[in-house]
Amino acid sequence: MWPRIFSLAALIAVWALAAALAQSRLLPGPFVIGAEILAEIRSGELPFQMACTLGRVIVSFAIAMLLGTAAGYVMGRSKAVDRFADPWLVVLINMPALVIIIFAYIWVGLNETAAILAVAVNKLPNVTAVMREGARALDPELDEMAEAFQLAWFARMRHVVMPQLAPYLAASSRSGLSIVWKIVLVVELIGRPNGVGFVLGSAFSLFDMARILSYAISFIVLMLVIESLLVQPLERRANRWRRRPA
Amino acid sequence: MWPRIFSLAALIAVWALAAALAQSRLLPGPFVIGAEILAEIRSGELPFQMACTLGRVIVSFAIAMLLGTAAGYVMGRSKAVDRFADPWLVVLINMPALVIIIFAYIWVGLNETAAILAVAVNKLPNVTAVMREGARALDPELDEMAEAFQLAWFARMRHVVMPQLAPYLAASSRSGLSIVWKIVLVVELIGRPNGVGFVLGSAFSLFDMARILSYAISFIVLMLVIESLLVQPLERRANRWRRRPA
Amino acid sequence: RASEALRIGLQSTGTFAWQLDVIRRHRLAESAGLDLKVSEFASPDAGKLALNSGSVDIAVTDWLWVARARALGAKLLFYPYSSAVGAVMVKNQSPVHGIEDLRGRVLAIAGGPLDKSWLIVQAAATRRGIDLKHETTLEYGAPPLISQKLQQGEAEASLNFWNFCASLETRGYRRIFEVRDAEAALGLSEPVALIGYVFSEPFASEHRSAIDRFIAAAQKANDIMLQSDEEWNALRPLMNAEDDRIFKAYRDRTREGMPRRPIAAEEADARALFKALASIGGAELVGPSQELDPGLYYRPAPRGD
Amino acid sequence: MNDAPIAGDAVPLELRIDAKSYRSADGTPVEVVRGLELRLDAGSFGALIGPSGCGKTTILRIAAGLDKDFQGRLNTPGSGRLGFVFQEPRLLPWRTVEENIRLALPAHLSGVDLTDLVEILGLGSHLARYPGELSLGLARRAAIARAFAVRPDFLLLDEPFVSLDEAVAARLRDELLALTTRTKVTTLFVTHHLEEAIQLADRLFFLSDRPARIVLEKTLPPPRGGRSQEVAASIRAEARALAARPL
Amino acid sequence: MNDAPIAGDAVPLELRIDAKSYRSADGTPVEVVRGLELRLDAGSFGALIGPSGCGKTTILRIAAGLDKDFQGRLNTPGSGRLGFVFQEPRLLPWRTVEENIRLALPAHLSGVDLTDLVEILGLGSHLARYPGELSLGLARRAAIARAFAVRPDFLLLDEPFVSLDEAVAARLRDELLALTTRTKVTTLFVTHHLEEAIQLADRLFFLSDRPARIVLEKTLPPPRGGRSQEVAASIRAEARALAARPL
Ligand SMILES: Nc1ncnc2c1ncn2[C@@H]1O[C@H](COP(=O)(O)OP(=O)(O)OP(=O)(O)O)[C@@H](O)[C@H]1O
Ligand SMILES: Nc1ncnc2c1ncn2[C@@H]1O[C@H](COP(=O)(O)OP(=O)(O)OP(=O)(O)O)[C@@H](O)[C@H]1O
Ligand SMILES: [Mg+2]
Ligand SMILES: [Mg+2]
Repeated sequence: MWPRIFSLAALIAVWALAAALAQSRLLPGPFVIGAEILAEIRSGELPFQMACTLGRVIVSFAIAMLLGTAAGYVMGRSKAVDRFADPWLVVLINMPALVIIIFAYIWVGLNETAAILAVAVNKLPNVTAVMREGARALDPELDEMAEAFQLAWFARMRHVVMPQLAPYLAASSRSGLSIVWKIVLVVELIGRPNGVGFVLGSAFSLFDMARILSYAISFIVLMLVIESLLVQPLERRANRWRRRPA
Repeated sequence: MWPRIFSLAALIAVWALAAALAQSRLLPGPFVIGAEILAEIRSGELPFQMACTLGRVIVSFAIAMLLGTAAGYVMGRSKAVDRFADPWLVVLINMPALVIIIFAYIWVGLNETAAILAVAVNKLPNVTAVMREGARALDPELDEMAEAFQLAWFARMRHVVMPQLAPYLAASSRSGLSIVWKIVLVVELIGRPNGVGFVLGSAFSLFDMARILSYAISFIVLMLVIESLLVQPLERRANRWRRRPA
Repeated sequence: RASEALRIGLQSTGTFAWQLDVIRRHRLAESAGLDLKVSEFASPDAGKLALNSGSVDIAVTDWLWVARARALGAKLLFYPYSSAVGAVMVKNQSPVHGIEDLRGRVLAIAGGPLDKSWLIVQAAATRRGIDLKHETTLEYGAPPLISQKLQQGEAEASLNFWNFCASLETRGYRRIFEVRDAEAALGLSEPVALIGYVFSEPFASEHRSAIDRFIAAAQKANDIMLQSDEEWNALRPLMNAEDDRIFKAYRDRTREGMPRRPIAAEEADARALFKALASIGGAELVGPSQELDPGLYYRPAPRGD
Repeated sequence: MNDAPIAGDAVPLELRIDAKSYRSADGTPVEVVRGLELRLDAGSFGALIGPSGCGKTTILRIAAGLDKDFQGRLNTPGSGRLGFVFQEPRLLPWRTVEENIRLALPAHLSGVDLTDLVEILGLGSHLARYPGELSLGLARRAAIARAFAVRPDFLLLDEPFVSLDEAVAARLRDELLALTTRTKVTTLFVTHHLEEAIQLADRLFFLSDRPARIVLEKTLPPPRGGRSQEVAASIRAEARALAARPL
Repeated sequence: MNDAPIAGDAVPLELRIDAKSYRSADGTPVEVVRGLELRLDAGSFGALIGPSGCGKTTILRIAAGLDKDFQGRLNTPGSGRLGFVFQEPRLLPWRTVEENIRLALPAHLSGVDLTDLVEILGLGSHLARYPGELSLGLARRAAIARAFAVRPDFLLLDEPFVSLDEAVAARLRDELLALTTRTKVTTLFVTHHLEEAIQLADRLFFLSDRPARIVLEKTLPPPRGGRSQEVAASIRAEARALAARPL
């Protein structure tokens, strides 16, 4: 815990120094931002917008991870499926976010469903690409073991497959959560009447850096808290079996 | 090769069908887009804009992969570095793309350096997050072997570490290339006088779906070609040693 | 005399591109001793970024943004470029005929809640006793998307930028309330130019003559565009007009938006507008100051070559 | 063939491999087994003995039904509950020894008491350890425990007792003898250790070098475990003669 | 101690482990070695014999300098070129057998001809194979080839000859004997196979159960390889007595 706090303090110090040197409206220091965040929290604005965004992030993240992992697993395991589905994956993964967002908003409507769908579809192929690599790297010897002892499908997934996919899952959900959040911002910016992205859009057109940064940083702080209190302890538990490097 | 072509044909058929059903300017069919692409190629516009974008994609992808892999490797190997650098990574990975882009453009200037920097900084933490997982999952037994036989640093990297990181590298470069390309679009949209993103931005304000799609699809076709002719044969070579599933 | 370089930021689909094209084709810059270096961008915000990072000398940008930035300490100057504004529009057969009828309907707003036209319409509606913010269902979105949503029937009325309005008009939509009328309702004698040429004070003080010459050249271009229909035929390829009616609408609205009055008169109206906006948008919109900064407008030196 | 039928009602193991080859990474086919026919009565214990790399593991994998890519026919004994001790331990590194054993148990055995088995194998103090924290010998014993714990009716063992000290190995051999006698499980066993095979098996199959086929099949007189010195000596002599003979 | 110095000028292996313990995943410390002192003259061949799981592999890893987390002192012989046959093959799965061997070679040997070595080990036809395509016995032989190929001046072998058939094992033992005699490499060898130890070693170290310490140290009369039946019998008797004695 201490190194984390120390490291964050260092980060803030660097920022404060940069702000002091720049002396510009365009790079507000940590104190300005801190005050702004407090004011926004007190007005209830920030919690409301954050909640809107967070809801979208969670739902679309869950959809993308579930479907993406399933698709990636199947593609990594079956050469036949992979050969057929791979071009679709390449198309989807390289489709610009803007195009997907526009299509979703046009064909589904300017509503929540379209927004969440657009984000999930944007993120899904990335999860698939990562999980496919994971599935390809699965150990055939453990598979044989599971088959010999006739492990049930569920037990096989849980005890044999998932632990092998764990680092890929960790990687794709960590970098994935951040991507989802970034796309949610764009989706909100283009067509939602609330959420952090909506605020950023307005703030951007006014060049209100203090507001932009205070919302961005609030989300980052949230992520830091989730990382420190939830993800990392879980990860440590999941990695207990690894031999510590000498 | 044949399944790929067949699968792509199916994709195009689905698209043509959807376009025929929709009968809308907002969902142009494959023939319209094909004609548009040809026209744009003949006018020299598409090759020029594509070249601009591709240049940015390649440079910032290279920077992000190199630095991100190095950082991820070090963080995955050394607990001490990880403890210190992890909060910075969380901050960077969750910083909205827009914020990074604005800062780069404001503090570096509205120029090529800023654009490439912004993209690289956006992508870098994702690579780091994935490669860190890879480095954490390295086999300590092979490390011991390398140490016992006193393999030189370079040989160790090349023959012991890299092959283990290969699936992570594949995952992060495949999903990474697509992310870089998407961010390049945004960067171009916001502040570059050329490139596909610039065209998309202009086309979006005119709601010129045919133009939007023809540029997006040209890039995707390029990616498909690179995948089929370069990446996948390379990958097959690198994975030759894997036991084929029975 | 050696020509002086002037770096200009331009949004590729904006009308500024048309003006610059006229300047180029009539060699107005060369004859004014200017060498224009134009950078084209796709985003309307690129101009702001470019000014802030010092990558261009002049960009066409929001009046309100400049006012706000000045209030926050940025030394920027503004010179009117266009007063063209949008309108609230509905389908021809719609039962909606005035803003009163908007109550309880879905109104889509291009831009966001801080869009200047939207604020002006809101202020005017409030004076008529209509609280649009609470009596209608609002949708915000990017301008092209909002235009599409009106056409798809998802929104019953929309407030959009003037160029989208011009093209909607030719597709069976009508105006029920012009932002121009709203400005009049707020007591302005004439619409204020809401976008203009923006440059920094230090640059202006060092290159005063270059700016003046540029403004003069732009004025000449405006004159040409006002008088000659031929000229517009030459501009047509740039305009992305699908048919003649849209083309004519674009042309007429552009002409209508060209500011012609002296800066002092402009500033007086601007002051009144700012007050009205400050009263409804608050500090969030206009920044810390409730009064328009008197130094905002750039005043060219009196002509006397 | 002069089979000595042992258990009555259950089906025997019948394995015929006409040909089995792998395709190696560079595309060349590697022929591993050719024309092998192996029959093992239900409840009896067979030992495969052959040179290193001849194809023993391949045969076991085929007998287990893990590798279906061969030409021939397989008929497995019993209801199909399989116990397999692989040549390497093959434990799940992220599960403790106890979890590794319990995971393999069929549903009706899931709550079973493992204490006895674990004590016999000397794993008592290691149940809560992860495989990475075991010595190789301990890991092997965990793998043996797993195969025994499922109460198989078809047991395959691929050199289970290497990497163990003589004392432990002897104890485990006795244990295997007792288990197979008690439960009448059909067992196929790979070893390089002739004494071990003579002690444990009802029937020995000597294999040729790759491609493997059976060069000598030998039924040992009962009782298992208590073979006389003469029997052992005669088999040893035969095996030596076999090794000396050019193939 | 009654050392019989063999080779002259080079330094002996001196290893003192006062204490070595692992911390297991649940945090409990596992003491593996305590108060062990091992000295091996330069050029001589020592064999470690002890029960499964007692700490032999741990001792080898410490002797190799791979595990520095122990209390004690280590003095390694020679210039430090190490050959290590791990208990598992530990080949790089993504490199062929030949690449695996060559990768371990020091720069000055990089172009060396491996044909002889590979022939002796019976790997000739497998050089271009990936480890996943080898049988375990073949993989072990590849690992042995790697350790021999580096021309070590300190050789550690952790049960190198298990999983091999008797014929190959005997050939490899002879080869190891010849190699160590020829190159006078200091060798530390782990085995469960007493006969093997008696054949090969100059000096036997019998270890206790965990935590390991030396319970009996025995110097064998030269020449290696040709020990008389009596010597072997007496050592066997001593070992049996040791196993029977309560610790
Ligand atoms: N990383 C570790 N964490 C905890 N305990 C360990 C670890 N590594 C080894 N041990 C324990 O230390 C003891 C000695 O292990 P070691 O591998 O040295 O035994 P060994 O004598 O080589 O046994 P074998 O003959 O089975 O190979 C074993 O009881 C083992 O469980
Ligand atoms: N996947 C594979 N691809 C190509 N060749 C293979 C493959 N698997 C095994 N082989 C080869 O088949 C032969 C038999 O292998 P197998 O593992 O059955 O031998 P084994 O009799 O068990 O040997 P050991 O006693 O060393 O364990 C070996 O020569 C091996 O190299
Ligand atoms: Mg085998
Ligand atoms: Mg060991």
